[in-house]
Amino acid sequence: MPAPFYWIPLFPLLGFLINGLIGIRRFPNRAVHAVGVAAVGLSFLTSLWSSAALLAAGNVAAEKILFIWIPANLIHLANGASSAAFQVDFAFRFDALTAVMCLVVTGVGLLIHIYSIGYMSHDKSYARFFAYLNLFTCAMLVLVLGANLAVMFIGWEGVGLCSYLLIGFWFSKDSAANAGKKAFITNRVGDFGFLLGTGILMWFLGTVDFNAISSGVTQGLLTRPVATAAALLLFLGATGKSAQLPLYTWLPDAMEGPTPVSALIHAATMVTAGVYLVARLNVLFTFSGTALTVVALVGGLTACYAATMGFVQFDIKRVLAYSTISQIGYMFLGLGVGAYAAGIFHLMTHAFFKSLLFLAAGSVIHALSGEQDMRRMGGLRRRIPGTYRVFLVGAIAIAGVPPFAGFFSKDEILASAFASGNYVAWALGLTGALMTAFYMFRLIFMTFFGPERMDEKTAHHVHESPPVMLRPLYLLAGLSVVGGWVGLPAVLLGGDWFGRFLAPVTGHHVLHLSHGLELGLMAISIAAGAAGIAAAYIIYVRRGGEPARACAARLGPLYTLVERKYYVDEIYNGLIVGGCLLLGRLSALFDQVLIDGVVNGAAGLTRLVSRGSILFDGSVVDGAVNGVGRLHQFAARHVRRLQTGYLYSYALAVVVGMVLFISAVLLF
Amino acid sequence: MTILGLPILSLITFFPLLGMVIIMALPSARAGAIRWTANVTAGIEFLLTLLLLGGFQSSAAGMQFMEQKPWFLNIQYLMGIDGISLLLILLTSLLTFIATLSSWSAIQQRLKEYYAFMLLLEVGMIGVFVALDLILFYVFWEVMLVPMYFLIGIWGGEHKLYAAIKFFLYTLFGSVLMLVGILVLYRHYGTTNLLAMLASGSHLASSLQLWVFAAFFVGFAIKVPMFPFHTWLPDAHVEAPTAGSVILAGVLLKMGTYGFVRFSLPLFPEASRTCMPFIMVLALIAIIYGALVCLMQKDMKKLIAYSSVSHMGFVVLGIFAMTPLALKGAILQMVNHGISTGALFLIVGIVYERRHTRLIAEYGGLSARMPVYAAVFLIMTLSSIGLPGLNGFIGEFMILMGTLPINWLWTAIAAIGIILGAGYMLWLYQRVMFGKLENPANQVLADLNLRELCTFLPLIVMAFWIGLYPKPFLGILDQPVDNIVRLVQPAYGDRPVQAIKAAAAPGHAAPAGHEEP
Amino acid sequence: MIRIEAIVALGCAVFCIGLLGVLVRKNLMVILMSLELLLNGVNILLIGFGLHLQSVAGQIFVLFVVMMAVAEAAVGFALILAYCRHRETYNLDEINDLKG
Amino acid sequence: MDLARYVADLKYLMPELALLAVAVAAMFAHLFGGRRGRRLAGYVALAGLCGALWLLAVTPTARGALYSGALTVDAFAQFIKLIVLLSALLTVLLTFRFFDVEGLESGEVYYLLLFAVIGMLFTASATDLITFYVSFELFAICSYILAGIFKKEIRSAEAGLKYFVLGALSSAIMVLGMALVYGVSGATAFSQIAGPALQADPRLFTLGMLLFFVGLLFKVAAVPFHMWTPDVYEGAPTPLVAFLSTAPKAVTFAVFIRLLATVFGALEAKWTPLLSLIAIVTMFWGNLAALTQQNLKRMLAYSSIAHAGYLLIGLAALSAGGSMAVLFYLFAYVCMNVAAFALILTIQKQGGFGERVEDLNGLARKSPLLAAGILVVLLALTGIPPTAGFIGKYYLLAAAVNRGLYALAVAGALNSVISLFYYFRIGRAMFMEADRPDCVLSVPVTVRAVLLLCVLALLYFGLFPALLTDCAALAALR
Repeated sequence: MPAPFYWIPLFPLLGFLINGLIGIRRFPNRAVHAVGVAAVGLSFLTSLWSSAALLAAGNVAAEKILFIWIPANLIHLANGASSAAFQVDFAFRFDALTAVMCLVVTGVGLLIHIYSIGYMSHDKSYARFFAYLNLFTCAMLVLVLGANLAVMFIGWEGVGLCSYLLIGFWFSKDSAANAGKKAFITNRVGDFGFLLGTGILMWFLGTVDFNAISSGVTQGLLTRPVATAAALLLFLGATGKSAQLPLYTWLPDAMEGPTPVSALIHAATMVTAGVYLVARLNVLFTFSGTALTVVALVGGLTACYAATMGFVQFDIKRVLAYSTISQIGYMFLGLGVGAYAAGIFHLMTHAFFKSLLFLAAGSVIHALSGEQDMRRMGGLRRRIPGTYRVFLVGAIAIAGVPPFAGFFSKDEILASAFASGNYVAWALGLTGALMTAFYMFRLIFMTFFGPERMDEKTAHHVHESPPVMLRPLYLLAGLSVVGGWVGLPAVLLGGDWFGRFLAPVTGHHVLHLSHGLELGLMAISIAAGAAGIAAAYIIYVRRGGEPARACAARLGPLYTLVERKYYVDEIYNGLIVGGCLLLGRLSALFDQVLIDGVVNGAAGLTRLVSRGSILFDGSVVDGAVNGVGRLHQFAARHVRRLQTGYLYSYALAVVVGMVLFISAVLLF
Repeated sequence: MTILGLPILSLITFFPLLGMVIIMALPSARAGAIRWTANVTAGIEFLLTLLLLGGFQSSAAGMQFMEQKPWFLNIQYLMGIDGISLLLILLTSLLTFIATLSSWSAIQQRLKEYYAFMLLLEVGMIGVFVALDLILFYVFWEVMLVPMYFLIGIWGGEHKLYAAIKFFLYTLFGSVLMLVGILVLYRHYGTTNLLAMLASGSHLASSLQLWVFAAFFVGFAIKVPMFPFHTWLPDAHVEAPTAGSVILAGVLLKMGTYGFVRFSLPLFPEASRTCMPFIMVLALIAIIYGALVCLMQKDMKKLIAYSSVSHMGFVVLGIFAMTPLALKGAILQMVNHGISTGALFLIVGIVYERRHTRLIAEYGGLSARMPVYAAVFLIMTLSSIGLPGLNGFIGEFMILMGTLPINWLWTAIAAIGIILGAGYMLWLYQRVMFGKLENPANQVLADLNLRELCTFLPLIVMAFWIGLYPKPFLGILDQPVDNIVRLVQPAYGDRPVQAIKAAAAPGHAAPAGHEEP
Repeated sequence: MIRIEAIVALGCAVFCIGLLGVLVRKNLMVILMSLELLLNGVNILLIGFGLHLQSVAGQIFVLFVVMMAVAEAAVGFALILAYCRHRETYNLDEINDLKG
Repeated sequence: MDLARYVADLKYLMPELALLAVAVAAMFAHLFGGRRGRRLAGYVALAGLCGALWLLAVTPTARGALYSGALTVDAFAQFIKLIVLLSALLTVLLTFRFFDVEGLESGEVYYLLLFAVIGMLFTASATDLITFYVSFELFAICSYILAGIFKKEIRSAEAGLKYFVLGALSSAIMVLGMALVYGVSGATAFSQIAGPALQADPRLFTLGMLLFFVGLLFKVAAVPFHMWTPDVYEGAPTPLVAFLSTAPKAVTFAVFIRLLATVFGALEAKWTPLLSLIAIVTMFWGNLAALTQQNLKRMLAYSSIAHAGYLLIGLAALSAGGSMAVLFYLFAYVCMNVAAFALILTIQKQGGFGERVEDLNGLARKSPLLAAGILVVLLALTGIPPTAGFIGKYYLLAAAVNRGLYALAVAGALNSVISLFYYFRIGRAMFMEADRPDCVLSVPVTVRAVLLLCVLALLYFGLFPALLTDCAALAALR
């Protein structure tokens, strides 16, 4: 029997409905989180089942058309000769890529749900939180299961909506509400690209189904420029969702949301949707080489660019946010050099250790009763050992130290970059690796080492998180260690099982590197990681952060530039938001003038003329809007003046009229 | 199809008159009786329109439930509906019912006249959608003006008189020009029977056709309203009572676009094609301009009013793309706009009834006080910004996809409108619902009561239904839209259908048979 | 036998004098007389044409015109008197309560 | 033997003759009726008019002209007579209460009215210059007196005076025109004029036509011969204005059509542009002038000028359709105008009647049904369906379009928008303004009856115009 993979998103949806409609009113917390966790748990099990079935079926994609969403319509294709019956099915497809994503989403999601039980226990809108969380899971699953761009777009926007709701979960905080709006609208800018890209594919291929697109491309129905255009537009959407240059600014603000949200949505799953999109359309991107290069460069640049900002942040969650941006940059780098499997591989490992880091950070914040500034932390090593250990594991994993998960994925990406001959990308990647290691351990050292810098009250309250929060962390820590072994490269006697698994979707990507060179590269990347860690250790433990302050002082403006996030937010606000508002004001003004201006102008005149009937004002004014009103008053006034009341003037009118039209008729 | 021996279209058109007469007969003192009569009438009317679904064959090519009687001279009392009219009729009766229900406590003075006008208005609106003779159409078109004028003028806000006459004048101005246009058609065809005109297959001479098209265009464009003619809209919407705004936005605006679809495209194909770029540009201006103006509004109703300008811009865009996809999308979008904007006006009405102000600044943080209200508001906001899974998306998606093959640049510009749309709506939502509940006046606001919730439920259901499973709605549009496209673009659909080999999923194998020439 | 042109000229002259009278004079009585002149000018024309065309119709017409002229004159006087009962004036300049 | 036939032909003139008798009877009733003389005369007149209507219904239409071409009793004439009698009947109904309130004792008004009606009936079927002139003058002179009937009311006297002087002037000009027409053709019967005239001297013939038009255009109050209208309508007694603003117009348009169809048919090229121009100017002038009026009677006076403009469209585009349109519109026009003036008789304040727009404030609260009725009338005046006013306007515009006179049609259409401005000031006053205690609503049964009749007619013929359309089409000339 084929696995009912189309049930996967169903459970969280039910969970949402139950909690959202009834739970909010009636349920006690226990019932609420029981429903919430059970929903995700069930879909996790279903995902496992489906994946098993997939493997059993020899890794052949299964498809399920639930119903026809938008029925067929004849459209003329761009080639000018033929037309197509454009139809959108509400269809799900389950293949290797989807399997990986489903497992990540439901697996990590499950752990984070459990974690939230403890973390949110004191919040009054407990049910709302779990409802949203379930809704998000559902949307994310639709996103990864959708068999065509349109269905995917449902999930795509759905996750955007949920992040909007969850970022603004504490909506009475203006900063939270604003962050939510910012996230949504920035994503909309991406969707603009997504829609147009979809449109172009529809226009040239007459379909938006992923399989059809791939085979259409392989059948050469697209020219290279068109493919590039479509790919880049879709990539614009991806940058929006995955917080890449230039649309990354919303992610740091998104940290206004509760920490589990940051872990699930803004680290593990949603932000990687862009990566998934590119991997899903790999045929298209590969076909247009340009697009692929752009992806690689944007990824590499973002990786380094975001890392620099990670250096100078003091808010623990913001550091993690920037590291997320930069890690996703990595994934795009991987995709960009054609190593799609590697990108997804990193996506997975990143999901493990980044959610781990966020949750651990959450546990730290929990311990410090809401404190997020690392300058008021320190020395927590002894106070919360459990959290410290898992945090350390996560840091090591992200820093790319073998045999932790991060190492394998990151290394595979770097190797592929080098192999692809795109050395710029490789260099960027390497620098990124170094910086990552540095700021992550900067974070570790500032938080867990050195003197305690928090005030008495907080210091007094510091306490380890409850087991319900810690256990998921241990699990994630375990995954962060072993998670990478599924992709053990051939050179390390692994044989890249993960890559083979994804091969039906992404095509198998073999490195054309001698083993020696590959090992060498590995060594280099390890060295980079180690260097970063060492530097962090020297600066922040040996010298207690002195050199950092010194160099900050020396670099002065440069430092502030980085610290102020390169003023990008300010620029966007000034140019785009400000611009729109300005335009809006102008248009509104125009409308005002169009209406009210005439009101006032005409009303003045009218008062002179008419006996000031409002209606007449109204009518004349309104007439004036379409240009006749002034004529009306003018005429009305003069007509009245002509009606003198003197008999002889009337008689004159008669005679003159007579003469006039006699002459008119007889002479002409 | 007849009910109690009465032909159904005439019945549904004139049934509200019955309620109106009863209300007139009731003494003004008996408010309860009047309210009940009005609501029951509107309710029954809605059920009657539902009966249409029973006998309707979506596969039939022509008009259905035809009624034809000589009226005077060779002008006929000719009624009939196809899928397009059917959808709009259902929308009309539903919204009228909801609007009537929503006025239960909102309207306190001169009930008798209020409900009488309300029902008279419904007669006019339904009539416009069923009439197939141009003069009959014109009669209903005008009949509907008068009650609306009084609804705004008597129960409206502080500038009601100005707004009312402005609405009346604008629309009359447009429609008299249309009348002259109708007469010219009459001279050419010797009949005002739309079907006969189309059957005759002949068209006006190009130059004349352009003029007559222009005459009709002005009439319809003012109603839509399209960019240069939109200035009556904010006044009318803002000043009208809630129910008035709902009807105005939900139904009256659709009459313009319906006119385009039903008359302009089929009767003046050549002129339509000629003017297409010009109209498209106007539509794009409306989309962007309306959205920008929204950003600056301090008054909720005004904001939503301008958002209508933007949304109707999309509809016009889709109509004049003249491709099946875009046309269907546009027609569906009319319904969507009716649902979401109608609901949004109700939403504003809810708080207006409690606080008697529509200024956004007066509110903030209402979510804390009125969670259910917040949820409804959120759903409708999302439906209006076209979130996939809700109705708005289907329409916008189909319009954009259908317009792209005509001109990708227009599509791109229109897509910007979607971004802006999200901007102003979410901002509105944030300013009203989020933040701290500071204003003491809002501390005591009551959440939706059952009646109010009931007014929203059908709309919410529709929003999700159309968003998730629009097939039934699009299904009944297939035939009529196909006919129209064939009339306006005879060459359309003569190209071979290309199917992508192998990979195409089962769903794609089936080509749309009816669209093959 | 008088030439038709002469008669027409005479008739028109009388008519024009009457017209001028109506236009320029401000005294109601004079205007009334001018109105009579108008009709008489027409009468002259009618008789002239009748003679010229050898048809009696013209003269019959004249009889009726004269009759009507009398009636008009009578009514006119009555109305003028009715007005003067209110205001002791024949001057048109003072007769404009109704205007605008 | 001619005499026998003359006597026999009298059967076609029964309505006229009957009215003559009734008029005399009314005169005696008023002379010898003592204090109740006026009412008595009124009842007589009322009965007489009803009888005349009945006689009209039973009178057959004559084939060919009677009395050696002096009169023609065809369907066209009958239709016009119907309109005239209707307007007179409604007017008489309006007078009773009015004169009670205003305190006019003498009842000569009724037989004057009847004589005017007789004149009009004859005018309607006149087909000879002389008969036309005589009957035309008959009702003209009567209407001068009617306008000035209020001897103790200076405004009425002034109205009568102005009407008289200008009317006499214009009719003198018209006679001049007739004289010229006679001069070039040597005939007085309409049917025999055109041929010889065109041979003799088309130019002089045209001149004659134009002078002829002056008189007619004066009576229908077309610009620039409309000056008298507002003053006379404001000054004259309201119910009589209802009469003066409808019946004379109807008759004059009838003659106009007859002349254009028979006598001046050959000069169409000359008068079509002229009349189109006058129509356009008249419509705009009337409507624009009405915009600023506060006095209802004055406003309606200007509106009636505008309506004359609409009707002139039908003349300019004269054809079977055109004259049918005019006939239909005339009927509707009588109903709506009489009703409009009846409205003025429903509001009383300190002894007199409320003549200003604001006197109607809050009427909808005082009497919703009355307000609803008036609303219908306003819609008809503006030309909005479902009223006879719309159908009539539709026919007029259709006639214009069918003759290719698009500009005329557009102008007509636009004018109904302009007219909305002031008509709906009345609607606004009734429905949207606060009540005015000093204005008492008192609707005597007669006025109520008139309003009811008019509103019903307007609605019925708006919804089911077929009947009236057929009649008008049957009666239409050319």
